[in-house]
Amino acid sequence: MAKKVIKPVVSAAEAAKYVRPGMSIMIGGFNYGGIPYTLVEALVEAGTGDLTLISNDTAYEDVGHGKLVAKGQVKKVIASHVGLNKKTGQFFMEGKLELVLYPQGTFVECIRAAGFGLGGVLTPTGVGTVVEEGKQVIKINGQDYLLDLPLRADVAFIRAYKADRMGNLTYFGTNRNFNPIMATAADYVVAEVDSVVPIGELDPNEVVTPGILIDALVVKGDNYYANRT
Amino acid sequence: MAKKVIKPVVSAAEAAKYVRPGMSIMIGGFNYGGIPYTLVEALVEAGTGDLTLISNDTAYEDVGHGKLVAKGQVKKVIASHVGLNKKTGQFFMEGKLELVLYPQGTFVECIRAAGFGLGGVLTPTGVGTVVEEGKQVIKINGQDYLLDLPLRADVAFIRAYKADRMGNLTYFGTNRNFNPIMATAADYVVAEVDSVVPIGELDPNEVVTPGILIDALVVKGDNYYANRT
Amino acid sequence: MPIELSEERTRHRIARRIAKEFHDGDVVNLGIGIPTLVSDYIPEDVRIIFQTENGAIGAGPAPEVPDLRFIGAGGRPFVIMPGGCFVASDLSFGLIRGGHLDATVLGALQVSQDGDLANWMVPGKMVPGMGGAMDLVVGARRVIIATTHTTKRGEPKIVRKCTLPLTAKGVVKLIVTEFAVFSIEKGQMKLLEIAPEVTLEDIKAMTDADFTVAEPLISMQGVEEEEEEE
Amino acid sequence: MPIELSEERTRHRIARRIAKEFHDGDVVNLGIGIPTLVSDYIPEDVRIIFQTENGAIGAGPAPEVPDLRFIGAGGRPFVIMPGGCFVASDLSFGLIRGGHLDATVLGALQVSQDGDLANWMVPGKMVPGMGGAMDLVVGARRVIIATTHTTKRGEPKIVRKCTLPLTAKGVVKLIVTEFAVFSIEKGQMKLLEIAPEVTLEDIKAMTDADFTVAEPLISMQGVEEEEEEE
Repeated sequence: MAKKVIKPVVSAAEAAKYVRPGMSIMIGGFNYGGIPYTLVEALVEAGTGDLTLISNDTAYEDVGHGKLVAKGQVKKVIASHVGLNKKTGQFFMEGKLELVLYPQGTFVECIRAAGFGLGGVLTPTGVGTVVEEGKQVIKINGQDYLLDLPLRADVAFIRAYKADRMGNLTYFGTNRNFNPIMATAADYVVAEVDSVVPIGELDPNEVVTPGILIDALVVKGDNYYANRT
Repeated sequence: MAKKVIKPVVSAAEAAKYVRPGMSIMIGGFNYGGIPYTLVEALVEAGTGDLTLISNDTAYEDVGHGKLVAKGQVKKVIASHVGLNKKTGQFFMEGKLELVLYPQGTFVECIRAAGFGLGGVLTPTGVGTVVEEGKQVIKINGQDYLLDLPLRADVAFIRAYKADRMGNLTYFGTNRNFNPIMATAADYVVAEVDSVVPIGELDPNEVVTPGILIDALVVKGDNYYANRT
Repeated sequence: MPIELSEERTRHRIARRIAKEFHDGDVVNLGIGIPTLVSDYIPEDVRIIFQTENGAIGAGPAPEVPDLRFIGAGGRPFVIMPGGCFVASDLSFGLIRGGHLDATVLGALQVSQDGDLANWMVPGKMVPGMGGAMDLVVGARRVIIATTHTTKRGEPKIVRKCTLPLTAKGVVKLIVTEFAVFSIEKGQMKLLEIAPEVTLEDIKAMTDADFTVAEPLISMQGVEEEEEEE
Repeated sequence: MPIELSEERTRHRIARRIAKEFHDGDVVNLGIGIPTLVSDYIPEDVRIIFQTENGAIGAGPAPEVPDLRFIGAGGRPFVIMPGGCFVASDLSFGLIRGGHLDATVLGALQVSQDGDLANWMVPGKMVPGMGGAMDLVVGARRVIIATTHTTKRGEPKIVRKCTLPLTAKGVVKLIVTEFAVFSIEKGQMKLLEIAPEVTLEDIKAMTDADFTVAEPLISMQGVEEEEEEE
C-alpha cells in the first residue's frame, strides 16, 4: 500500500498508462501556468477516453489539457472557468460533455477537503445564487453557508519545479496554483518537474509538497509550452 | 484599514501593549518549539490579565506562555493538550480557569476556517466521543462528521525564521507548526523572527506567510529558549 | 441619451476615478477589462499590493520579455514586485474569502440598488464559469464595480433588482461609471459624483434605481485631469 | 497471573514485535511511551518514514547536540533524515486525517473487541487533552496498539466494551501486548500469536473479550531474538 520511498522517474508515455478509460483525473494549472504539459501531451497521444477531468479551467482548445477536451477524450469536466476553450462550450451545448462549475475558491477547498480527510466545505461563496441549487445550506451564527462536498480523483497530474528522488517538490511562480492541493487528493500522483535533484539537495524547510504524496516523477520534455513554463 | 506596507520593527514590550486585558490571543508553538518566547516574556512582564489564550498547549509552567497561565493572566484556555503545565490543570480543577480542549487537527483547522473565511469544519475526528457533546453532527454520504466552528483572536503572536520589511516570513524546522495558520486568523499579528532582511532578499517562491497578513515584527531577544529555538 | 463618450475615454475615466479610492498599503485584486487599467492611475506615493487569484501577491507591470511562469489571472505575464511572493490557490482564496483583501474591482452586467451583483452569466448563452468572481465579491472588504452606465443598447445596468443570475447578494459598496459614482451603504444607494457632461436628470433617466443624492453633489473626480491630458 | 515480565522486557518485546509490521516505504507516526521504542527495531532493509504530528516528515534519531528547532511530538530533539521535510500543522493533520499515513502506533487504557479505543481520559482525573491522538486513530490506515496486557493492578485492558471515555470507535486493527497479538477485522477480534510464557488459557483469563483463535496459533514473533540477546 505504501508508496515507494525512491520515486521512479518515468517517461510521460509510461505515466499516461496509469490513466485508464473512465477514470477521473486532476490536472494542475491556471490558464497557461502550471499545466503538466508533457504529461498531458502523452495522455492526448495515448487517446485514453471517457475521462472525468477535474481542473480549474480547460485551457485553450490547442493548449495543454484543452486538447483532451477538443479531441473528445473527456466526458465530464469539473472546473471553475471554461470560457477560453471554445470546444468545451460547444460540446456542452451539443450535449456531448457534462459540465460542473464551481466558484474557484470552493473548487480548491473541495479538493483539499478530500485530501485532508474532511467531510466537506462550508463556504459563504455562492449563497443566494444558482450555485446554491441542490446544495445543503447550513446556518451558522446567523449566516448561511453552502455545504460543498470533497472532490477526489483516481489520478493527479501535477506540475512542480524541482523534485528530489523522494518526491519532495518545490514550485515556481504562478505555476504553483492548484498543484500542491491536487497532490493530496488522488490515488496516484505524478509530478512533472524541471529537474530531479539528489536527495538532500532540497532544503527541508523549502519543500512545499512532501514526497510521501507522490508516486512517480516525469522530467518535462521539449513541448512548446513546457519549455516556456 | 490596510496594514502598513513596510512593517514596523518594534520592541517586544511595545508589541505587548497591543494586548489589552480581556483580549483573546493566539500564541504559536508546539511543546518547546516555535513559541514566540521574547514576545511572550514581554506579555508576562506587562502582567496583562483576563486573557483568553488560544494555543496548541500551555507549554510548561516556567516556559513560554506557560508562565502566562502560572501567573494567573489567563482566564480561559483553548488548546489541544495541557498536560505538561501543572498549573493549567490545577487552576482548572480549582475553578479558576476555563478550559476548552480540541483534537489537535480540529484545532488547527478551526483557526484556518476563521482565517480563510469558512463557516466551520466538518471532521470525522471525535465522532462517538465526548468531543461530540454540544456539537452538530452532519451526515455526509452515510458518514458522520462533527461541525466545529471557526476560532479567531484579537491578537496573534507568532514565531517565524526570517522576515523582510514587508512582513514576508519563512520558518525553520518544527518551529513552523501552528504559526503560519495563526497568522491568518487574528486582527493584529506580530511575528517574532531571527532576523529581518532587506526587501528582495527572500525568494518569492520560498515565502510561506505573505507579508500582507503581518502588522509588526519583533527580533528575538536573548531569552534562554528564544536563543535555542 | 444624447451624450456618448468614446470607448477609450469611458474606460480610462472609470479606471482613473477608481484609482483614487485606494490608500497606501491596500491589497487589491483587479478583474479583467476596465479594472485592469486601474493600476495605470495609482498615484506614485500610494503603494498598492496587487493580488491575483492564481497566487501572486505583489504583481507588477508587464515584463520586457514575457515569461509564462509569472502570469496574472487573465493570462498576461507580469513582473513580481520586490517583496512580492507566490502562494497556492487554497491560500490565495483563503486571503480572498478571509477578508484579507482591502478591495476588488470588477465589471458588471447588472448591479442592484441594494448591492446585488450579476456579472457572470447570461441565460441562454454559453456559461464560461464564475472563476474567482464569486469568492472575490463575498470576501473582499470593499467591492468596487467598474462599468459603463448602460449597455451598448442603452439599457440601464444599475437597476432596482437584477434580472440576470446573481454573482452575490448585497456585496457592492461603490459603483463607478463614466458618468457617475454611487455608494451603497446598508442597502441604500447614494449618488456621490456626477460627470460634467450630464445632469442629475440625465443620470436619473439612465439609472433604473432609487438613490439619494449627496449634498453637495460634486463633479466626478479625475475628469479634469483627463481634459488636461487631451 | 503467575507470570510477570520486567517492565523493560515488556516494553521492548512489544516494540520489537510491532516493528515487524512495517513494509518498506511506510509512513508511520509513533506515539509516546512504548511506541517510541519501535523505531529501534526496524530492520535495516526496511525504510520507514517517521512522521511527527508537529510537522516533521522523516524524523530520525536523537542528535549528538540537542537542537530544539527539530523536536518530535514528545518534545525530544531529532535529526531530520535526508529527504525529510517540515510542514505546518494544517498539512500535518491533513496528511494524518486524509489517509496518507500507513500506520500509527499508540498506547491504550482500554481497547474493546470491536476496535474501540480509550487512551486519553480517566474520569475524575485531570484531563491533559487528546492532543493529536483522536485525529491519528481516525485517519491512519492502520491503528496498532502497544499496551501491557493488563493494568498494573492486573485488570484486563482488552475488554468487551470500553468503560473509559473513547478516543474513537472501531479504529483499532492490531493489538500487541507482551503476551499476545490480536487482529481486529470487521468488528471481530482474533488471537494471532501467543508468547512462550503463557497458555491460551492464561490469555483467556487476562482478556475480558470474545475472540477467535488463529489456526495455527503461532508463537509470538521476535521473542526468540530477545532470548538470543540476553
